[in-house]
Amino acid sequence: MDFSYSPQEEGFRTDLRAWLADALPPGWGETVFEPEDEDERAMFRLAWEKKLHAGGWSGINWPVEYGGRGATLVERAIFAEEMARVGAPEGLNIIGHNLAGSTILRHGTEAQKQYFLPRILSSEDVWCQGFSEPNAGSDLASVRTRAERRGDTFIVNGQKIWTSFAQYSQWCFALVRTDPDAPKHKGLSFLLIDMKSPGISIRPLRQISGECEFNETFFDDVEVPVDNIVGDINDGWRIAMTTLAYERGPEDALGRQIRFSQELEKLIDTVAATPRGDAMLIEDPIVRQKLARSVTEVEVMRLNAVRTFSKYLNGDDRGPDASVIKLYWSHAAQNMYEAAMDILGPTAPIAAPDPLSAGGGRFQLSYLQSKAFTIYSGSSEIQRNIIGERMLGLPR
Amino acid sequence: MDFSYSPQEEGFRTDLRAWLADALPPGWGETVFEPEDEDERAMFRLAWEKKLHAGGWSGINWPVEYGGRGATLVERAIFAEEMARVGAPEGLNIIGHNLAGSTILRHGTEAQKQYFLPRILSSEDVWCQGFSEPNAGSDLASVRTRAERRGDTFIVNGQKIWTSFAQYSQWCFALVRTDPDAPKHKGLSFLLIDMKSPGISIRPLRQISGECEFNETFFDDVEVPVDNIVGDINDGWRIAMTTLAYERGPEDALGRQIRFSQELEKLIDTVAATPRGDAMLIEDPIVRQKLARSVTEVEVMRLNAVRTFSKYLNGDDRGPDASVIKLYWSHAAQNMYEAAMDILGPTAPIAAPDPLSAGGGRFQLSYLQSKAFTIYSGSSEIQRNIIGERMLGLPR
Amino acid sequence: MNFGFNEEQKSLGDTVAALLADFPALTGPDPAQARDPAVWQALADLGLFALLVPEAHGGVGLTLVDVALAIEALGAGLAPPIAASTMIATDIIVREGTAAQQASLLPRIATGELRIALAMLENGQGYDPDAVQTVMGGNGVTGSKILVPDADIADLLLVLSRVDGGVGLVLVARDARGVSIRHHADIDPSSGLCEVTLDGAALMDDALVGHAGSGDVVPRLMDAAAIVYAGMAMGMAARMLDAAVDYAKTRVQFGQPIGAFQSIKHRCADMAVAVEAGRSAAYYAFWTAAENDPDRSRSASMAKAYCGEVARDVCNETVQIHGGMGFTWELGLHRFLRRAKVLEHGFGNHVWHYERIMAETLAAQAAGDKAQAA
Amino acid sequence: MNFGFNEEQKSLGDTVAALLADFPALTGPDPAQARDPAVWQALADLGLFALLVPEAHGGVGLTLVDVALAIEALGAGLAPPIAASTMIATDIIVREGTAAQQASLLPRIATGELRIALAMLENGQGYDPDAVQTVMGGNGVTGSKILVPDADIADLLLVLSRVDGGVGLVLVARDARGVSIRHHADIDPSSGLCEVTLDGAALMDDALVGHAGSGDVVPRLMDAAAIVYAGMAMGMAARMLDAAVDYAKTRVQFGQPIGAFQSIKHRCADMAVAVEAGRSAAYYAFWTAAENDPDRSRSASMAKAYCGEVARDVCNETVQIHGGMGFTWELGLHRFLRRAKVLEHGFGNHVWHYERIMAETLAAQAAGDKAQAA
Repeated sequence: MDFSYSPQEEGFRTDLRAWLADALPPGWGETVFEPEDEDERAMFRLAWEKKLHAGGWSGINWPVEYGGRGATLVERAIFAEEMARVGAPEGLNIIGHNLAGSTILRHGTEAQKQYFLPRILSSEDVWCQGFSEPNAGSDLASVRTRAERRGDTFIVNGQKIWTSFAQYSQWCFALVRTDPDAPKHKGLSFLLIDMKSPGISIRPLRQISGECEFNETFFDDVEVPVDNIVGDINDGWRIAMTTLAYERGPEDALGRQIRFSQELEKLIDTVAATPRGDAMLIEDPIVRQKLARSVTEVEVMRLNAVRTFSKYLNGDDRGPDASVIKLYWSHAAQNMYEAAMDILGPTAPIAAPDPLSAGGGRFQLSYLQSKAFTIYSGSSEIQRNIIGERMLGLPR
Repeated sequence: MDFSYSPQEEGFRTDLRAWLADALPPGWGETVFEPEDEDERAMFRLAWEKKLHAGGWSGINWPVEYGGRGATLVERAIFAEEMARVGAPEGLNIIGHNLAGSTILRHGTEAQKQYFLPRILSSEDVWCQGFSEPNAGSDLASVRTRAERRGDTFIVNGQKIWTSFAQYSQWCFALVRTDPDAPKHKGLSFLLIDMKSPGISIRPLRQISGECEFNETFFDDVEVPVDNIVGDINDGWRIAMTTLAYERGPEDALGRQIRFSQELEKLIDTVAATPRGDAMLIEDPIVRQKLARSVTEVEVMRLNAVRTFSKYLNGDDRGPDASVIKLYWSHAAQNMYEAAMDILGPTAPIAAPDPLSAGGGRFQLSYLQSKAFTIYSGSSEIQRNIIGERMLGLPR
Repeated sequence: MNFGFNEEQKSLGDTVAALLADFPALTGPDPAQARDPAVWQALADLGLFALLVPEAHGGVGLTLVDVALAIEALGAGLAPPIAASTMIATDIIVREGTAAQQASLLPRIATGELRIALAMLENGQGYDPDAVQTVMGGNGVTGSKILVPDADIADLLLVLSRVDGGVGLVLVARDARGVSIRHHADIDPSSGLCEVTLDGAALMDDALVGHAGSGDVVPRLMDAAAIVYAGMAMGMAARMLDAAVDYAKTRVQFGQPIGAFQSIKHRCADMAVAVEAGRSAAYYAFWTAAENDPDRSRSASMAKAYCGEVARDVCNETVQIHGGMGFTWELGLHRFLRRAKVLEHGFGNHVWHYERIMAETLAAQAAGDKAQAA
Repeated sequence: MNFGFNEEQKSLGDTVAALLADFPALTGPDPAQARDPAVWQALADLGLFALLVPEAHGGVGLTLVDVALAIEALGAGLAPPIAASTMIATDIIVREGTAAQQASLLPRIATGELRIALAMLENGQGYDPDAVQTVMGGNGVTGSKILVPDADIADLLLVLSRVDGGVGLVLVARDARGVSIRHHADIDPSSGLCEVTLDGAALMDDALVGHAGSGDVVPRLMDAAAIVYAGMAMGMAARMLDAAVDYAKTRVQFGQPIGAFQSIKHRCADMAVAVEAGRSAAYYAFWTAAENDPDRSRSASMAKAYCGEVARDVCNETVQIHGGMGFTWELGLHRFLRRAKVLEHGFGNHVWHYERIMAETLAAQAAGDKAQAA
């Protein structure tokens, strides 16, 4: 066991820091921020992602032959750490990188890898995810979107929901029913769908924070070439499970952890600067207990992710451990924002841009957003089923 | 809504106080206590119960014709309050009074009422409860103890578990299988069994606190007259549900609440008298939060019971509200003892009779005992099923 | 002793609930669209604001316990906070106002003519009313109040202020000289939370509420407000529980209603227990306030602390049980999350009230020991 | 960077677990029957006490991270506390002892000849080592220590004491003049908790542990002990989780194993997550202690606070999942409840450590801000 970094790993970090110092706009995070407008922000993030790619910082641990850097999982973790350290913008094509790319890399044909992977890394293709449907949420295997084969083409009809960033996407990977007569897990296929195809329409779906990150996406006689299937026909459930393991896995968790850790640091700074009567709020022993509990939980998020990275490095398969990671971080983060609201009382309700809002009013929005953590990417109930059945071997 | 007492109710209280002042041994609760030895304590409690009966304080709200006092439910609540106020000994025949008596009163024949009820009130007959079996715990309806009818007699064979106080009991009410071919809830009967019958043997069962309150009870060709059935043959499940509603109901909860409330008061006194460095432990804001939470929860226990009493007074039937009461008090009491151990740290592990134990070392034993609260009288899981299905109407 | 509501009390709750249901925007998805001034008039026409006013002043002469279910309904229906604020202020004026104040204000309150907002909190202070910095002096009231619900639509402000070295309540007309009002940006735009700046704000005639020498006016306000907020929190929690149970009965996944799964069923059961427990705490507190029972402050704090936690937990769980639908804007569950945060932090959060419970408990225990020793 | 254990480290854990399993009374129902002196000798024969001793002194020269899984096994097997105490003392003597102490003590520790008990807490004080009242003076050590595990079977006592105006650690032979020992009545008789009264207790030669001028000896002891206790807590928690899962697979009610019911399945899943999370915290802390990393104290406190809570919760849930069997004496789950309480309150409970985490975090954040400003 060793938590220290090798000279090569430290070198990677140094190079990245140097590059970032040049690449970020002057005053970034202090006087210069992301655009407020949702669309402008999306374009800003896309531009940043393309800049990373141009600098050679896209696909850190992907093979060089598909446009990646060929580095290690540890270097990927360092990358996430450094990006967060400087508060770098998020990417727009996270689903492309983490899910579409990882799935194609594992299960795609050579032709698919050659075509799609470089275009993901360059963010020429932004991706969205077509899994959930109105009646297939936790029960994902009950998707009804049909794909009927006609010659060299699938004809896709149906409706997907929670398709994040669909409005900016060139491609969508979707779980569709190709055999309506088979048992529900057995009749599914995993298709790659060009979002420019005729018959696709998108309706934005507002979430409780007021933002429109999600969409409903409708497919009306959409034609998809049969070459755009990943894996065999009717073997889509197995492919989708790979996607989900990446969605819930340590790469995703580590990136989030660093942002939560920054938010927590900001919270502590805010509390330290908040007067409460004759003293400062940070001196309140009850407040300190709550903060320390979150400090611990956020650190444990990181350690969980790093331990799981180590298992993969040491050759273990990706399995239900991704559910352990996701169940942990989602609840710990909710606890943190709930604690933030508790601690900031009585002014907890005051939000940005009110001059009296604590910490620039970021915590109210994050608090509301955090309610989705335990629902998306598989609800906590589903994660507990997976852990109970697949990790602990309890009966169905 | 009115929480104040009528003059008649206040009169009842005054009479009871006067009687108690005479009846309790001088120095009770200060220099005079219950015997330490389990058997001696049982006999002490029995004697106390008989004294209460002789004084006319047994069966407060039972009809006068069966030896009761014919008072109201509110007076019964006052009785519980006053008994607890002076820290009166518990009775030995609680199961007789609360469960056997209440069930016979509701479902028994006139002959059963006339025979059994006065003997319960006088504690001539102490009762135990033969419901659970090794393989019928939460799933009570799967009891296997058989009762075969031969003429005017049932022949009972099987094993019961958790039969509290069986060693002191003259009678046992038992749920037994009279039709092995019927669906499991439909083949049960409710029998009253004389514990002197040949073929009954008892084995004490030690619990985690080290005490032996419980037993296993074995029935080997035990003969029970058919007259000793309550309700019809194969209608025992319905009868048993009445028993359980009383076991979990407000009478039981109120008696417990008053003891928890006394323990909590003792805890607060102990904390107030405990130095912690240069200050007193009671000045610690974190300790105060925990104590106040328990103060609130213990008060809510009382209010829940009184609200439910009021529903019954106003004519509502006993239903799943008993499960609400039981689920609440059992967890609140566990929380209180867990908080006590937390608060008393670092000396929390020191128990009676160590001179350094806090509050006379009572909290460690109570802490261990409290683990059973959420298991006996129907586990929390069972109570949640009942509330979910019978109160909220959720599907099975 | 009877811990049940009578038919009149129940019917009052049902009537308020039915009235609010006629204004669907109140609980609609957009909090900015939820402030319909017609609601106030409808409640006034119903006679809600006359209930606590004594008959001698043109009211019905009821007590807080009589309106407990009506207040639950205000919570459940996400009614404009000014309704609750006015009722709390009515209680204070009835209990503590001078004869002149009662004569001049109560008849106008009864008809719905006067909306009264409660201006308590200040920036940089905690919840403790004794920490207030706003001062009433010869030239009016000076200070800055934050998080005043519906201040912008109020007629009067009841302002917590230092008065003659103590702390008291002062009446200020919203349109008086020296009063300026600014909307907060906040988590619940439907609560109309405002910052109120008082710069030598002109006092009403006979502005100081509280009989000379009565030290109970501020504690009574804190208690009445805590109890009313606890009642509203329970109304919200009960409504969210119903929503969760209804959804669990109808939403099918894995071939059955999700309410058949223990993970959902047991959580609903725990919520039901919490709602019953919270109601026990709240109803008892309503009764102690109506009777001015010695246990009033302790029970008010128990209700506020406990019910705030229950409402928070139930709102969170209800979102979770609704899955993806739970965090859509359109379904509007977020309206309850938002409002619950406002109620939770109004008039003391659970930490402040638990501390107060402890102080009250220790005082009672000491008094009991003393009585026993005597 | 690699956060996995190597084969040697894993095998050490397995070996200790297998050895302890040969002594079924250790985890049997009766805590009074669980103190078998043969266990110490068996662990010594295995070489456990040589592991942390440097090779120069006859040991193996491993660090705390190497023995992390062995310590988990000590926890899971309810080993006599003197084993862990001696290993903690070994760490301190190796890190902070004088050359003379190392030369005289370490070889005898390595062979299992010396059992060392840790005498820290005092009545009326909290967990804070700086609050200690026991004093080392010219005529020996005077004070009273409580809750010293296995003091009665120790050869040496490592005593927290005021020394020259500061706080330090002093070695006292158990059979020295002025030492008297009394068994506590306590929740876990298998822990051998004792009150140790020091009445001018005679010091060993060279009794003061800690290089002159090193201020780290007491913090290091607190950290090492916190980490070892956290490790043992995780061993217990993992064993209880296994017991719960095994029972859930085999106990049938309502026609199926109870583990098929979500109420049981999901609780097992939550426990599994807690155990993994606790292990993450504990293993990292073992590493920081082995490396004497700047994050040592913070991570030790995180481990102790968090793992103590996990062990408590998992023990409670495991009793609940076992239903009626769970609270029988014979099944012996109470042994884990009892021991967990001793571990939870040894060397600081979660409240004390959370406070320490906050102090460390604020100090680190201030240092970071300073570094960034420079």
